[in-house]
Amino acid sequence: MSDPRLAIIPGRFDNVKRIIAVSSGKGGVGKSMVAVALALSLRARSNKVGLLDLDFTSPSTHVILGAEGLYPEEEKGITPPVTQGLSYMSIVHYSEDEPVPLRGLDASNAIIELLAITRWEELDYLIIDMPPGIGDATLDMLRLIPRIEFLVVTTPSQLAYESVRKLLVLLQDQKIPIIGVVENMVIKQTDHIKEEIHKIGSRYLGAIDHDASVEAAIGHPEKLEMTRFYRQVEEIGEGI
Amino acid sequence: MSDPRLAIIPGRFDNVKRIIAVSSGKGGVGKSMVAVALALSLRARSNKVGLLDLDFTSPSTHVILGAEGLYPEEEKGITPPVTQGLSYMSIVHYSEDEPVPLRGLDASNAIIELLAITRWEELDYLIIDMPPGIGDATLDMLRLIPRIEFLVVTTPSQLAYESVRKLLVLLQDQKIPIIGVVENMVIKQTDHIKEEIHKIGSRYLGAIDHDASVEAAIGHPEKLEMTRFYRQVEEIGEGI
Amino acid sequence: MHEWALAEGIVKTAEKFAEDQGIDEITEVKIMIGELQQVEHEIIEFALDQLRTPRMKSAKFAIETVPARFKCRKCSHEWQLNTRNLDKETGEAIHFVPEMAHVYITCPNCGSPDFEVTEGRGVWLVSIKGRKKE
Amino acid sequence: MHEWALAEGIVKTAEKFAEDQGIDEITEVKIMIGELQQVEHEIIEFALDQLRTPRMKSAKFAIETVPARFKCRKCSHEWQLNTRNLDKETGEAIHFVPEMAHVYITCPNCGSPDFEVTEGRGVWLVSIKGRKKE
Ligand SMILES: Nc1ncnc2c1ncn2[C@@H]1O[C@H](COP(=O)(O)OP(=O)(O)O)[C@@H](O)[C@H]1O
Ligand SMILES: Nc1ncnc2c1ncn2[C@@H]1O[C@H](COP(=O)(O)OP(=O)(O)O)[C@@H](O)[C@H]1O
Ligand SMILES: [Mg+2]
Ligand SMILES: [Mg+2]
Ligand SMILES: [Mg+2]
Ligand SMILES: [Mg+2]
Ligand code: NI
Ligand code: NI
Ligand SMILES: [Zn+2]
Ligand SMILES: [Zn+2]
Repeated sequence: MSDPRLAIIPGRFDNVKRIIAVSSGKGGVGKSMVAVALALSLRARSNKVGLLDLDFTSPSTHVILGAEGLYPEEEKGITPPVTQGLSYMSIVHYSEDEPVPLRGLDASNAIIELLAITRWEELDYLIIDMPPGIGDATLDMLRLIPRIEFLVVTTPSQLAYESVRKLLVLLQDQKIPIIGVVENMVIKQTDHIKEEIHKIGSRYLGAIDHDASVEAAIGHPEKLEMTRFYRQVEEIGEGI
Repeated sequence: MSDPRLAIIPGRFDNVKRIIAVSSGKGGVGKSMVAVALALSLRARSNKVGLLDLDFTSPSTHVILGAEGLYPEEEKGITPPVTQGLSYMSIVHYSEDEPVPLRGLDASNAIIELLAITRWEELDYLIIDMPPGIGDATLDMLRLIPRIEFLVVTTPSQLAYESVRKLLVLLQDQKIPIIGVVENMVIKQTDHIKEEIHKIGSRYLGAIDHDASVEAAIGHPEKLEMTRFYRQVEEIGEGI
Repeated sequence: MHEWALAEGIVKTAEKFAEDQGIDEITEVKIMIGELQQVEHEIIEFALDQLRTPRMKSAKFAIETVPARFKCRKCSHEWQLNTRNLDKETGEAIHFVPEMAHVYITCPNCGSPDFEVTEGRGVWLVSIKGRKKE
Repeated sequence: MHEWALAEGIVKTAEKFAEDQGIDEITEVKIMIGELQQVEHEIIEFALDQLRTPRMKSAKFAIETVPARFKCRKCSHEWQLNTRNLDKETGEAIHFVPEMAHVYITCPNCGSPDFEVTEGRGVWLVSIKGRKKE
């Protein structure tokens, strides 16, 4: 018996120029916020952008985008609905606001299903919002998406960086392209994380300040675009 | 074929009075910090306390405790090493500081193995630091540990609460005891989260302020015990 | 009709297998459809027919539907599900992503969402038959 | 000797099975030990012997070691591992928690840590034989 989905997944990205996983060993560092702001800001500069939320047991991007009631169209596969100019895929299209208790085995199967049936239109960027840790979603990206690149998010905290370091080591060992590391929620600028990143031979993409105005912008992309947070992500986006 | 480990797991907790999973739908809300401070403060009031880190792909408690080079003893199973007066089990005893790329299936298997072979001494409390989301570790606790209780951590952010709400709904549906919800990293006190928690019929255990002094205390439990954060966790611990 | 996408997977996998094995003409492709996903025979058959490669121009597609069976990881209860009884929205979600079963279905014995789909999930290529030209 | 803990699981599971099936005397307990975990026959046998319940006082413990086999999820390469070649620390970690293999071992073909242990993991109760008193 052979799983016929695996054969078609690589071809599903033939129209996509760059595939960027926004990832971190750690939860709560701002992956989802960065992924959404990055997708919106790339879109604002006339790129065609897709956004794929792979954090199945704790999806966030629909909340940040204020996107509700979206449903993919069915046509030789499924076509992601468009919101804020982004081709947008998330498990919440199907789970609505119910809890999604999935073991990794099932999450992996669901990821494979979504990757196999989703037909992305021509895209300059597909931004993938990843779950934290080094589990099924990360390992599936490494084995299934040949051209994947990682944009890694940390905070200044030692606790975050310790998990991020492990992710970076794994990606380096596996020879996966790492665009670089973003330091998010910086309150007092220091060079500590930058130096650590350079020490292990990775690229430091820049710092994003802790921005208290971000919370009120959740669910309101037009407000998000007015924040310092957004402008800083935009700037980082220009350098990738 | 039958997995002989499952038969012995319940008995491994015969000596443990209360088993408390510190959990959240969301990452980065302070589960690990709360779990460690809770364990230390219960210990300080003459309780016998164990701490079990089940966040295998992103373990943090050993960093917070500054615990290095611990190794369990082998004696009709394994005996957790003691640090800071806590009986302490973590996968880092075996993985050291290497990345731990585990699919859920393997993480679950490793959890079952650890639960089956670990002999906890007599304990008043076993505090379990959980990974984020609703995946293998959470589902394994629900099926394997009959007396488990959940202490759920959120932040004031809408993004955190949305994931926490889903976890609470799941636990309520499954009739699992929920001690209550802690609101961590509060910068400006409001009643918003408290009201949401009450609305779904759960208990609000209290707010913990955002405390900038916490970062410098990571790795130094004696410093952690001097922080406001610790005192606030201690107070919450008195009410559980 | 997202069945088209799944059919593409089958045709591509069968084609690759035939190529690797040096099979010049595929005579039969055996396919298993899990009932959980509620994929119709006719729809998948239509898609397969449209997607035939030259190598499989006279191949028979033998499609078998396998009932959906579940086993609870918590209480070990086993059960079967008549997917016709699902409400429309739930059925649709599971049609696209079978794992959504864990969102909408619980063990009828203990109420747990922690069950295994032991049979009847997804679309699988079971086997292919063919001949080599001499 | 953490093997004791695993032996407890075997004895408890066998005992429960016998009780459920109304078996009064267990004559044989068949056990499979995965080589990955490097559990010694003698040690587990000693523990089992110490832990015998009255019902299994004359039971034979038939222990079979199964070689550790792996299959890479990335490149599909399959291989076998001689656990004797692991360094001491790595061997110890895997002895206690076999999944630590993913920390220390990678696919010899493509270097991925994303592999399945297809055989030879853990300790399993394969079957028991026994008699009922009339
Ligand atoms: N630069 C920032 N300033 C202030 N708050 C932030 C910033 N980045 C993220 N946040 C907040 O931090 C929390 C975690 O962000 P999120 O994107 O959900 O992280 P992750 O996806 O890594 O779990 C959210 O409440 C979010 O609003
Ligand atoms: N009350 C608090 N005040 C300030 N920082 C905190 C507080 N609680 C947690 N943190 C910090 O927030 C980050 C996430 O905490 P952590 O315990 O690792 O969360 P989780 O275990 O939920 O992922 C860490 O950098 C930690 O130091
Ligand atoms: Mg996120
Ligand atoms: Mg943690
Ligand atoms: Mg509904
Ligand atoms: Mg070592
Ligand atoms: Ni369809
Ligand atoms: Ni041992
Ligand atoms: Zn059940
Ligand atoms: Zn390989």
